[in-house]
Amino acid sequence: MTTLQDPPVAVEASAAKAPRRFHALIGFGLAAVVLFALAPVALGDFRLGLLAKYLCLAIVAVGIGLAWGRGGMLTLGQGVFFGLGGYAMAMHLKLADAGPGELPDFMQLYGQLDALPWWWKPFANPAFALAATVLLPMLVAFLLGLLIFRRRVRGAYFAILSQALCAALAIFLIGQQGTTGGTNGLTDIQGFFGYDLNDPINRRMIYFIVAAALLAVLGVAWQLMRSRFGELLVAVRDGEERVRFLGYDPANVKLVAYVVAAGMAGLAGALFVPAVGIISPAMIGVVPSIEFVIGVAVGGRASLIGPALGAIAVAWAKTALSEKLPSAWTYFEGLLFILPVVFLPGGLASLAMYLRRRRSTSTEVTS
Amino acid sequence: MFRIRGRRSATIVATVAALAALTACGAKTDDSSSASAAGATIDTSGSSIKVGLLNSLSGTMAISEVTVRDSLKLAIEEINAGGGVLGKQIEPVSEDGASDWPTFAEKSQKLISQDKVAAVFGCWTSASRKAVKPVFEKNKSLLFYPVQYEGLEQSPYIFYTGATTNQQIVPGLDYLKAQGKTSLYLVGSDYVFPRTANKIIKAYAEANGMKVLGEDYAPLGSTEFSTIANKVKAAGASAIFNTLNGDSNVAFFKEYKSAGLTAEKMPVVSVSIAEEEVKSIGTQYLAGQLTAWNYYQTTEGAANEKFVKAYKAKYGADKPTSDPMEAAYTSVYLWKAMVEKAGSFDVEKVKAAAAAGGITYDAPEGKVTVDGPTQHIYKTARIGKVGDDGLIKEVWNSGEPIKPDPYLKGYSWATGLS
Amino acid sequence: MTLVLSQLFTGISIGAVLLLIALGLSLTFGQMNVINMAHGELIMAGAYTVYMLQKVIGGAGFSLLVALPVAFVVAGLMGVLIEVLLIRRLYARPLDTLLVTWGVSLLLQQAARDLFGAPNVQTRAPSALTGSIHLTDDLAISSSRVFILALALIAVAAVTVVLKTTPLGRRIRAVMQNRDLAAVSGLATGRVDRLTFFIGSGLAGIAGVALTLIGPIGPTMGTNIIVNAFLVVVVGGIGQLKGTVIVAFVLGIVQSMVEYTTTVSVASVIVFVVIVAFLQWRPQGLFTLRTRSLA
Amino acid sequence: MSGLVVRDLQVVFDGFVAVGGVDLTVPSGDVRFIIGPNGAGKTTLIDAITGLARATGAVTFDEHELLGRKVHKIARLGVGRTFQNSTVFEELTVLQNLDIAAGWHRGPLTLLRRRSSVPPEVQNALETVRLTAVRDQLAGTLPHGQKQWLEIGMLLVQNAKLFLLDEPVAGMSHEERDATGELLGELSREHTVVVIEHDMDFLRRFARSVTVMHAGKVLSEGTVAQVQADPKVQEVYLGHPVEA
Repeated sequence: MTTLQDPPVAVEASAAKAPRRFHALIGFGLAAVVLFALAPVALGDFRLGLLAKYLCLAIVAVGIGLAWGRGGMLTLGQGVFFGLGGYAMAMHLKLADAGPGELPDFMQLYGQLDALPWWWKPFANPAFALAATVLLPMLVAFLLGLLIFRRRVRGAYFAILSQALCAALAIFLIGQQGTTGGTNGLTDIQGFFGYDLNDPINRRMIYFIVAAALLAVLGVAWQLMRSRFGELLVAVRDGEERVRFLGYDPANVKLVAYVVAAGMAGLAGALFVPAVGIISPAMIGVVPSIEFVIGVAVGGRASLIGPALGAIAVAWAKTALSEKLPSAWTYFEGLLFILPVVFLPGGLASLAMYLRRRRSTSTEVTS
Repeated sequence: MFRIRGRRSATIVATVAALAALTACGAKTDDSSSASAAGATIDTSGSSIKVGLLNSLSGTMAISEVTVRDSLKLAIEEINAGGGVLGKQIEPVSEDGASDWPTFAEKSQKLISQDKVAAVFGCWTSASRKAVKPVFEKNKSLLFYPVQYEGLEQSPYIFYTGATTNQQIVPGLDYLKAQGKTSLYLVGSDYVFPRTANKIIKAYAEANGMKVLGEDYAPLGSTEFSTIANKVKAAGASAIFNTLNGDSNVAFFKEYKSAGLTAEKMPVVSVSIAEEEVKSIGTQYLAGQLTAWNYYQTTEGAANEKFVKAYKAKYGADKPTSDPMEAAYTSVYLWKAMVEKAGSFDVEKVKAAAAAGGITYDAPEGKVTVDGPTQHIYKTARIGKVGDDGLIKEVWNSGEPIKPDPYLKGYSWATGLS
Repeated sequence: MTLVLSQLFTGISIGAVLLLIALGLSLTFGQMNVINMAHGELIMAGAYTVYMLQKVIGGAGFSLLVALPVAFVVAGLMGVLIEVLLIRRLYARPLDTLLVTWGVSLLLQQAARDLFGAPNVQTRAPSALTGSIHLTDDLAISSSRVFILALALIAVAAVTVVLKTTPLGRRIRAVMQNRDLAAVSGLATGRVDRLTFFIGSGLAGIAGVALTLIGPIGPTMGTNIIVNAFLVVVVGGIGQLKGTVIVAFVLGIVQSMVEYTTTVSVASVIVFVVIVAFLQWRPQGLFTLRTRSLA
Repeated sequence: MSGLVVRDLQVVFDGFVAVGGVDLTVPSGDVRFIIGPNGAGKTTLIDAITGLARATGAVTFDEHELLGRKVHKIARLGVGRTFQNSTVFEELTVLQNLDIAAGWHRGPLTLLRRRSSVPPEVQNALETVRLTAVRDQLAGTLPHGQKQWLEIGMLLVQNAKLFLLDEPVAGMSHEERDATGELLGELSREHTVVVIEHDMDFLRRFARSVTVMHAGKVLSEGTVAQVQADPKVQEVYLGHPVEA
């Protein structure tokens, strides 16, 4: 273990490091206790359902933290991957609800189709649909990333392009009402792989699945951040050209982070469907995609747990504030974009780190 | 541990099995709120009864939905002043749907399970209604939906107090046909209502010897209409049927006028432009154009005079009243009538009272009657013309309230549409 | 043939609107590398200026003319305020500027809602700008679009003259090409930044005035158009006015042609694909300034 | 032949000829200094060799043609460079910087694991560039001289055979310069070193051969003494303290 020999000054270095194994284990244990024991006991069905939704957003945030905080790619297009994952899951659940050989309800209503469109058919297979929720977004991210990163489109260009992709996909989905449900999206989902979603106990089960997924995603992100790849990713963020002169192709490094983030967003979208019961183009467009980013900025873009906590906190604040003062929420949201980014670019996580550093220096002085 | 419905999937069971140990501590079967599966609990303990108002107070739909919320509040105040319902004052709980469909679902769940409301009034877009429909059905709770819509729906837990297609679109087409219009151009926003409406219009046109020369959809919020205006002009139809929504109408009518089209040469029948929208588009662009609704601020009758007067007194003399506002206002009174007939706030009893028939109300739009089987209401169709003063004057009406027919079963040309 | 011509003009006029919106961006984003997502709300401010002036002055035509300079100043000052309060702190972090100005755009939207009400407001257009001009019997072009095209071209000409011939323009270009060097050679880069931002934002105000002729005036009018405007600048190439001009018109024509033959929703996807394909060929946009910097 | 061979190299930016037909031969083991006034094309020459600037002509290193290859492919052939402004990864530690520089050939599995021990070549480099004591400090907190050494250390672990150093001692103290100069001498035993430098004193002490560039062309070439005696060089440097 190199950590034992670290001189005291190493505290400085923690900005670019993932939490140490010991801290991380405590953290994961704590999170597991909160998510699996405290929350289900303390919250009623309704609030627990809301929490499940927040946790889905947190999963997206972990991916954005990786791509943006560590990789410097401000992706304003995570809604696309969230949507792909969500639609893949919802398509399967709609088919399962309809029963073998039957068309989903909205197709009969609006599409006047006699047969299932060919691209719906594979989603009847549960294994295919489950795999697609994660792999489909990753594939799209891979192809797009290949085109974009290879040509060194980056920074603001990348952000704007990813935003334009959202707008285009949302408009396209809306236009295909007969086969995608249009603006309505896919709604009224009754069952989840045989479990009745109307049953509160099964809804609790969904919550536990989402919570477990969040922990798993955090685990993946932790391993990526502490690995050599994580260090390389930071290097690419801070000096893409310099990395090139070291013999790496930064496009590949970025591509991996981008694809992983897309997979996480896809997973989140897939879980969002049973947790909330709907997926619609409204979750894909420009506005929700940029809203995914606030939580990350507030929580601390480059930290492991910051984006997830930030996303949960912002989503909770949105629910709480918009219940009381709807128009105040928009002002508050505007300020959330402005104040942390301008005055606390490291987010809440950097505040925690600052406090820890102060404590550690003060103990040094006293001892 | 879990209640299984239908076949199971091996993969998920495996995943879940791993979680089962963890869930055991959380998912208590005697959890108090799990009783909701049996039906919504309504809190009738106090001296007041809660109802939910679910409208977008922020986001793109706020423009329209705030006016609906205002008229719902007006109706509640009036009822409370008159002694309430079954001796209880109505206590409205207002929630913001934020123009976001999942939020609508979330808030309706909150109104039902946290606030334990007796009924919820609201929603505007079809998308938001589709999003909340499973929530109300699952919890066996009531929603009153006050906006004209595309039909093809009949939820046992929704009362539809706006027009369905045969009370608005079909009369609009009848009017055009009677005026000797032989060809149509269809312009709409890209969402469920215009697409479904246009499908009905095309079927109608085919059966009635009218030609549909073109059909165009603009994304919601789109404000670039020069190409569509060009297409419309080139097609040379004798009328335009307009199902555009919100902002798009402003851009469309400006472009329409720029293209040199006029209400005399190629009139536009709009089904989503009410008094409030006329105000924001401007009579410069709209005067002389047609609308199809069931109510206008100018509709004659004592009930409407009272409604308009009360509304303007509460919210300002410059605030117009419109069809969805009137339907919302009416929906509260209809709910009151049903509850009083049932003698209970219990959802199933209220539904039974409505199903037994005979629930009527002298609404501002005229007498309306709840149709038990469909849970829609009988409404009089009215075609109006936009005047220079920004108000809409009725030029034709159906004479008597039309029986709601959400699936257009009574129209032979409509077979195969649903 | 008439159809193709009239569609071509439609494309040019869509391009003119895009150009007018993107022109301010090509200064603030193109020259200063600041992504101002609140640009759309500055356009909104310009449009509300027309609304307010019509309330005060009356007369549709006269108030529109007065609105042009007033909106330029109003939007310009708002832009300077944003620059001074926020953007100045973020020149080293362009991506953060994007998020912060998005926050500003939310604040401005809600402020507009609280000040003017959530519904759209109406303005009257002068009667000369509501009809169309007949070129032949069946080829007519709308007069408001001609007005916007003229306005856009005048604005481009004015910006070009300012950039190429005035001392201010030379300073702007100097700061853009090498901020550190310009600062070392005694240029007050802060003042140059503020002036550039004033002009860029002021152009948004002018675009807002023009938009009252063809679209709705409401709190959300800015958000709908801003994404495409940014694409125009990106594809046109940073720091190059001619790129913005050419791309705005080409995109307008492509959009109108595709939209005419297919649907709006297909057109938006096709335009996106075309742009990604284009960036494969020229990742830095149509025109680039070659510099020897590592970035 | 081994070493760096440049033939008729031309770089043109938007009509401006930055490098106009340069021929240059640096045999392996040489410590070659390239000098010249500002704008002579020195950095552009290195940019062209390393693939950053597009150029015509021919550049080979150890028989491999470099022109037309991508930057990272050229780096993999053993061509390493530093920049005028230090470009270490400031948010990473010294150790992490070196570890990354040592690792382009690592496979995905190694990359996705945590570094379990300090690789020997990194340990050696740490000692060579005298940074062992600050191994776990963030590179951004290092003083300027140490950053430059870190850059050189990164070239070492990168396994570069050709070192292209752009003003490595600018801003260094006297002691640091001396140490750097000695380091260059050590390096030349196994590497070919090309240094762009303005500091004449440093040049006189540590250069083995010198190329003088002016206006995109090679003006003179030879040992320090030969170049100093060249009248063309004196003309270009008129007013500059070449003789001092």
